[in-house]
Amino acid sequence: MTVAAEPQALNFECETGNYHTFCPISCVAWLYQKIEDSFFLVIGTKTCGYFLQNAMGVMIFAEPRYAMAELEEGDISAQLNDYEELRRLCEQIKKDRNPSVIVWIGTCTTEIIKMDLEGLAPRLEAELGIPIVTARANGLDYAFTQGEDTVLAAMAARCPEKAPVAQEEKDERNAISKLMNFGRKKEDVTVSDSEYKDHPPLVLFGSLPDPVVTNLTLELKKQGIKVSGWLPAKRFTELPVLEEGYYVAGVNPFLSRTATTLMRRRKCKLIGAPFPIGPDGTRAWIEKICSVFNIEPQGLDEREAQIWEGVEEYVKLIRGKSVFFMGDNLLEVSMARFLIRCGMTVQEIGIPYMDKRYQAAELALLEKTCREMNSPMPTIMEKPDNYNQLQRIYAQKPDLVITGMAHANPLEARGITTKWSVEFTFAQMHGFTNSRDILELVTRPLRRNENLKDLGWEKLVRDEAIV
Amino acid sequence: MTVAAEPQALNFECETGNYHTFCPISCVAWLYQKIEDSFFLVIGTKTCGYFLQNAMGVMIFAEPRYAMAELEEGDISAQLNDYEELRRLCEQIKKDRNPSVIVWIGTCTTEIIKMDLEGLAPRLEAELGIPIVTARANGLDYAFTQGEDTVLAAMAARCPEKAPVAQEEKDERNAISKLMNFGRKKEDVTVSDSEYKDHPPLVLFGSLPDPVVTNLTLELKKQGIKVSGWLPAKRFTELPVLEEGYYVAGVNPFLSRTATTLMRRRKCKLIGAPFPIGPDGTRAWIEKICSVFNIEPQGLDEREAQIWEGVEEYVKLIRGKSVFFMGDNLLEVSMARFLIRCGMTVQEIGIPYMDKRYQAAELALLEKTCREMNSPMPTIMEKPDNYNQLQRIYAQKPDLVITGMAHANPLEARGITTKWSVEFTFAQMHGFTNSRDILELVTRPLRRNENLKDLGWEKLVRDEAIV
Amino acid sequence: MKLAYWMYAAPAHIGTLRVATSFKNVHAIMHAPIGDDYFNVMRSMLSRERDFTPVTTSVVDRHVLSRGSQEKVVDNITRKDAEEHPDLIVLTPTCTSSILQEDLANFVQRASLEAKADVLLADVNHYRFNEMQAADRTLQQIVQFYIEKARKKGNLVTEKTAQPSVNIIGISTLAFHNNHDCTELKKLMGELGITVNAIIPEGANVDELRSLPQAWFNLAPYRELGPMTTDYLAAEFGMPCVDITPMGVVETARCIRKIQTILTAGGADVNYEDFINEQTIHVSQAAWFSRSIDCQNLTGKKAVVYGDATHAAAITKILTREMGIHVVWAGTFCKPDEEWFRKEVEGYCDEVIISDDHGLIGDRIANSEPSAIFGTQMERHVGKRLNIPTGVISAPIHVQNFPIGYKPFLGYEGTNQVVDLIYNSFTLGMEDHLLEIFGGHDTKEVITKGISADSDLGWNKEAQAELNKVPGFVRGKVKRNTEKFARDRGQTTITLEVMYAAKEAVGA
Amino acid sequence: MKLAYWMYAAPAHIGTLRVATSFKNVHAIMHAPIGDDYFNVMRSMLSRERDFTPVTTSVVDRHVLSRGSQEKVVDNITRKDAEEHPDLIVLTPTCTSSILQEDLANFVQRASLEAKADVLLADVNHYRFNEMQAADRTLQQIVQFYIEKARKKGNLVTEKTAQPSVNIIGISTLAFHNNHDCTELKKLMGELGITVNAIIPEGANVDELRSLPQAWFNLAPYRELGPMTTDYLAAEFGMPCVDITPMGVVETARCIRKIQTILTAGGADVNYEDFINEQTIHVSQAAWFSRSIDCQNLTGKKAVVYGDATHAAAITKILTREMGIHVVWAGTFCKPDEEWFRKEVEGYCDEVIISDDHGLIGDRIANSEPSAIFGTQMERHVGKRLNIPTGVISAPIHVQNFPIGYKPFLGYEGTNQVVDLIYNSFTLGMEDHLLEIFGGHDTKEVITKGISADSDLGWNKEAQAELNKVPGFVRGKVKRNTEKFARDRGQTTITLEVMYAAKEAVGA
Repeated sequence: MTVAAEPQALNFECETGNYHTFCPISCVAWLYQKIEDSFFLVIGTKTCGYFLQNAMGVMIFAEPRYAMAELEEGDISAQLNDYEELRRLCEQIKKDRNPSVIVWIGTCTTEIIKMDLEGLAPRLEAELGIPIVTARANGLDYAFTQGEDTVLAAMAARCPEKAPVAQEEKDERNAISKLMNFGRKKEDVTVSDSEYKDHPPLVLFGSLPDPVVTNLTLELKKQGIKVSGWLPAKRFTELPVLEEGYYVAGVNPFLSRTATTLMRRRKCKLIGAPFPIGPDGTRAWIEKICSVFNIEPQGLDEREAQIWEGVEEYVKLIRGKSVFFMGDNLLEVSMARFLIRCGMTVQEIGIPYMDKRYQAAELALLEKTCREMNSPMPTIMEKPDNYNQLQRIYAQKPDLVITGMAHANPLEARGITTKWSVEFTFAQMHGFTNSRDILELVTRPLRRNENLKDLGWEKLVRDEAIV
Repeated sequence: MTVAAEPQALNFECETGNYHTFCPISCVAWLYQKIEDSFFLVIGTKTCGYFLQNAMGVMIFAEPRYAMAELEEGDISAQLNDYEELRRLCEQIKKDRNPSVIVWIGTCTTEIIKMDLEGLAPRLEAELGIPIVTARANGLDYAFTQGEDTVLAAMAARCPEKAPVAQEEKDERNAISKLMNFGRKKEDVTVSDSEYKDHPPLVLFGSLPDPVVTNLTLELKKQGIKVSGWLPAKRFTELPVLEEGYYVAGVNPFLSRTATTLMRRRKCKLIGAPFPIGPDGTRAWIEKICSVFNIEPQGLDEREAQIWEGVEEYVKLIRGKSVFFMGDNLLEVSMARFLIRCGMTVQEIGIPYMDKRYQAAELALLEKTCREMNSPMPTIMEKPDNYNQLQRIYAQKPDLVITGMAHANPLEARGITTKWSVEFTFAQMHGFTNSRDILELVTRPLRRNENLKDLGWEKLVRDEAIV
Repeated sequence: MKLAYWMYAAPAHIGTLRVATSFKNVHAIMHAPIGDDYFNVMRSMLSRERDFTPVTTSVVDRHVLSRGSQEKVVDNITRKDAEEHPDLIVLTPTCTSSILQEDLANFVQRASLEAKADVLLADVNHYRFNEMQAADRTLQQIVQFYIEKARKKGNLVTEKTAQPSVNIIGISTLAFHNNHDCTELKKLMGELGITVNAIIPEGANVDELRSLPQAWFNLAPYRELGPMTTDYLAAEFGMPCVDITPMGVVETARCIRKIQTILTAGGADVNYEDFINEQTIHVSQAAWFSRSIDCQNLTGKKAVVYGDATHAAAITKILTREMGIHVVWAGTFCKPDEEWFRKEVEGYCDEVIISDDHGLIGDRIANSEPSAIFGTQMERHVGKRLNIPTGVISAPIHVQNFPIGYKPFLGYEGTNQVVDLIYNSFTLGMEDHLLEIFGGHDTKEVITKGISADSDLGWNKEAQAELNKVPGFVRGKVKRNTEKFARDRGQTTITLEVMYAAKEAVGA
Repeated sequence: MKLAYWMYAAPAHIGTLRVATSFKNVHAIMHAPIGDDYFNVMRSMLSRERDFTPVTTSVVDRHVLSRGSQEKVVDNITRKDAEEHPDLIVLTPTCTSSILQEDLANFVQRASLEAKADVLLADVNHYRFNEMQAADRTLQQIVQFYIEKARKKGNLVTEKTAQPSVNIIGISTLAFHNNHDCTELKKLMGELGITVNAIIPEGANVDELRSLPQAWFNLAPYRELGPMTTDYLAAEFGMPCVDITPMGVVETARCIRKIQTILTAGGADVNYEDFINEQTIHVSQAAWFSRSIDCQNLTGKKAVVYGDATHAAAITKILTREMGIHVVWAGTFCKPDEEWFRKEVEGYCDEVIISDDHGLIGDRIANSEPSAIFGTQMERHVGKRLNIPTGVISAPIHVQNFPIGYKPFLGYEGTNQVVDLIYNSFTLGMEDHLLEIFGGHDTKEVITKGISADSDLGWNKEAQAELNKVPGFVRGKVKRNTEKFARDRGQTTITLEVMYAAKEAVGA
């Protein structure tokens, strides 16, 4: 599909909200791995438990560091005492695993029966001697990746308020800088500190795999910017210090609630930047942070150009092709902006929830990118209606549909190339280095279907009246 | 089948020799495991190699300590120099594995092309600096288990002639007594030596799994008899000393050539005893050794009775039932004698080769057992003809046929219960303790078919004219 | 509350949706929050469905919570009615939304006035019923609805077909090997000269349901889905039901003989004995395998069996009766079927375990030290951890339970597939053991048990050395039996002599 | 001499005996020493034959060696003739006895005078032919013998059948999944409206051979057994031959189209395009699987393929063309078929390896670090050692290649079975990887490569720590690619910066 239309302004729409996405409790699957001394207890029904067991791709093989507190009829009908029940389960968890923190994940059911998790937690925390963090990752209010947002917002409240005074303690706390200086002598570390420019403390938020954390931390270090800590850290006991006036920047587009909490409750200053996804986004993210700290960014032009050069083999597979986001993980705007920069046309950006303030810089970059690439401005469809979207897909015939798992196979059977959005949630996609990984995923279905093209197996369903 | 006939004398017959059994090179499969510092090189054709690969039940998964020297057309037509070829292969083996000994296993082909292995070996041994033992385990002269006989006979020549003088060396050589005294202080060992009666040195021959070696050694120790060594030992470097006049006793019925070599070439005195298979055989074997050394055996009555008591649950499954040995591994006479003692009737003892001198004591015990059990004397059929045997089996309808692998499935399909003879070759069956294992194997098909009896699946082939 | 890591049975609404989406042209409306709609993902991803799953969520969100969902549910029903023209729309809540206690029956009634389709509220208690019970109930409910509707309209078909005919009841989507089982059952009925009148729910139109009574009998191979429907049809029309699962050679024959009895009673002149014999002895390879040498070596080996009631019972009987394998215990997570299950496996195993606690099942497996496990995907992973080979014989379903190649569990080809499963479980386990003995794999580690208390008894060095010579896969057993023997005799140190004595006395 | 641990092809006499014993009522006499007769054991144990294998050894022993075997061989032939009344007796030596260079042809002639059966000496050079070549030759020899005999007797049937008909040539005992392949081919021919005139050698009577010429064409699915016979029939009677192996959706369609061309030329009005389309898209699940999401994730994964010529070539094409999997190299041990093999796989793999040296194949697998292996039982064990999942696609045969359940490789059900094999190889491998990542198995060890030179480059601590975070199953690849990148740039120490640069540049 070749579209030569003039770019207009971004178009925001909202549909019925009848779309498929994963439950926000999904976030335990990556957060329990990220925070190595944690235990996640999802308080909900059999429906929640069966979801965790089936949808995560990996079954609960042994006993991971998360479990269900399965509500039974007695719990629902309030015949049982919530506190006593939770105490019994948490004592068991303490005995079996001895975690540094237990995170209670509230669900739709705890909302509906109005279980007072925030009220119960402090009492049990005091009785048990283990921090208990509560997060309402329910499907009534949130979609899929927003589960992480609820957890990080709750954890933000647990970050220490003051930097410890003693140097030793600081060393212990600041695990990242330790990693960076690993194996160096004390003198070196001091020298190394001088590599950094003088700037107010910066804390980044968003859960990323460790290699990506290291990578982004290093990118900022190249600009003389020191990352004081990450929320979340590898261990609950290493949560970053958050003093009033600290700067914070997010790495994920779905963390608006965490951002708000950091600003309102911890009085931090939010750096509103595009997200470090794709070479363009990563560059803009670094530039924005530099600009806040009045630092002149060094070598970003070359760095970005070099990355683009390295991924050209992939980019040429998608340049000029069209893509349709049905909406699933809230990474859609950043992904769309990056793919437009790659030369794709975006037909629609479905997205479960659009926080225009938190994503303001990203939306601005999207608009700018469309203009620069002479690409039509896509419609951003908040709370989409999957049925309506399918009609639009049949009509617009995109070269690629990025969609949740429920629709991928049926679309493929109808000759429409798809990629699961869920994979991007789990992939390492942030920063310059991982741009290749995004493109590896995006191009895979195209490469695959290119492979199969000659076999003439386009339509794998019987003729049907497409309604 | 109830037979009330008076026992007569044993009846020896001989047929056409058209029977199935494994090639004698099979022995490498257990000997390479037994002698841990050895490497076995089978010099033969693709036919030999494919046999080793397929018939042993386990494929050559990685690279075990045996291999084929596969003869190719150039070797057969004598265009290649045997010595050079063998040197090339053995150098490779030395380089890859560095064994303490390389055992050359001659095959039918080396016999036919008259490859002078015995002539080539000393020269290469000198050049390579590794002992090379040659054994003619060929199918022209031998059957299945006799392969071990050819190897042990060849190894007998390599046993040291004189006991080393220094105590240290002796300790090192006598691995068995070391095991027995493991962990004791020097004084204890001396004390322990005094547990033994004074008798001439005794060496046992026959390859048995280590636990069985320990077991039989202990049984003799109970009678005050010290086993000076075993042929083979766990390591080639620990071969037992054989001085003229030493006593030797075999544990396997197929070792007549080894026995002869020990008597004629090493001037040892052979103790001709029944073989230590079954409680009756084990007892007779110990008694015979005791009697040679003028030792009054202690507690054997109780010991045997106790074993019989322990296996009664099995014995009652076979008492009164009939068994037919088609002949395969030369363990047939000992097995038959034991099963008659258990109350079975033996209809025929097929056996590839019958050395009446070496097996004299066993045959005598068989006759005695038949008389005592009031069981008819079985025919011992040397070099049987399988076709004729099948006709006799159809006619006599034994409750159990012990047979090689080629006939087991077809017999089962015709409603005739079978047990593979090969399993006895690999099982731990010697001594008092292992009597249970023999019976576990013997009764398994009976127990299984008893299980299936009610299902009415007796005959699993279509009607055929049984000719 | 229950601390749960793993569930064997899905929640009730999954059962309802499995039945609803098995029918052709039936749409389900799920009254539930975002995220509860993962049934669509399961159906699309696990069973690789080419079509969109006909389930639409009427989303319960904060807004609905505060104001009620009536308009939304009714709107969604009428919208789908207009968009998809289904014959039937089934409305179901989930565990979550059922707590709201909204008057869904009333919504259904209101929507019915406007919709062309029939509209039905699945009548299931979401906290008392599990997946299987809900599926069974929903099928019965739909059948009853259409029988009654036809009766009212006067187009119910109750006259029997001229030739013997059958309704196959209980084949559904997202069930364990059901598609292949169904093919095999159709083939079997064809060979028996029996016309298949209907297969429900998979692939059936709801309009077919009014003709169910014309079949001579119902065949309900699974305990988990069908019995309520066949009971209903028996009560209403006196239709006989064959509820013998034709799994394994013996039970397949028993199932066919039961069919023969029914047909004979109905006036048909059939004798299936020759067919049974020919299939058993010559077409299926299972009876021959049982008698063959390969299987002889399985005699007396220990196995444990765990799964849904149907499969666990059938596999237990096959192992014990057809293969002479020793089933140490057989268990099921289908607690409501406890009585039936105990009766079925009585005499075929040492012990029966009824539990859906996967931790307990794992512990019991570790303690039993079987040579093979036949269980669910969960037990397969327990087996992996304990290094015990496992064959998967039952739901919970997993993408591996939707093989593309033909792998039925029922009927005569099913007997072959089951033999392969059993044989490969034992022999691939055996292969690993042989590798260990023969040292083929240099990286192979000895087997360590996950759960096994260390011993209070001392082993002297000789005995320890001897124990180490015992192959890994029986070492645990030898160790325990020897220690038990020693303990019974008040001995505190295990020597070589004690070891041999134990072996002689108890076969340790 | 050759130092050999493992052979892919059996000796020649095994090939001859496979063909002889595949026929009904043919007896083979093997002139060989005791112990060379293990063919009977293989047939009985591996393929669980219910009948006695009709092979009798005329034993070569010391006595025969010194005096010659003439009387014994002739006696054995005539004895079996009398005892078993076979139609044909085939005499073969083994590698061993062939050296004796006795005039076996003369013995056969003498025995023929007395025996009622035909007597034939298998004409094979036991040092130049392997199993496959010998089988191919023996089948051709027997066919030629009976064609010529019929011609002499005047009862050769050369007139074509009225309806299209086929001879299926090359189905034999102790071959890889042949029994199920044969069932599938018969089904396929039935669906195409083609009568099966004969299937040889398995289950055929030698008397049928004189009617071979009446078929419209020959179908020879395997390179390893059949081509000599079809060449002979083409030369004698101008019979066309379809030698396209119908394995995989694409090649099955190509095979059917070739058949269509032949039938059309013969005057039949057939058009199989609709059949092909229906099978491809709706009956077989393979084309759909190729397009499904499951398979999408296999795109670009690396595999190696090794086996006999037929299976290795077919699987290579399926992996590359139908699934988008990257075949790094494809190989075969069928050295005489090198030219054919290279042509078949050209463009479907990066490299071709023709070798029967299992050590070399193992090394090449270790160096290629594929995500999956498709090979023989030997490669399965290599895969076990290297922790790479393996699917077995080819002889040498093993008891596992005689599954009891239906598992053809050919035809449309074959396409399903092959998909399962491929998919399970990758995903079960993936499962282990996921377990490693998610830490489900506490006992799981990291993967170590058997063959992999240690690096000359230093990794500093940060880089080493970072490398350790990379999942085990790609760690080797990341390590090597990063080191190559560093070496190319003359760097001796690998730092985090070098790692990232390598990833950015080459995707390490």
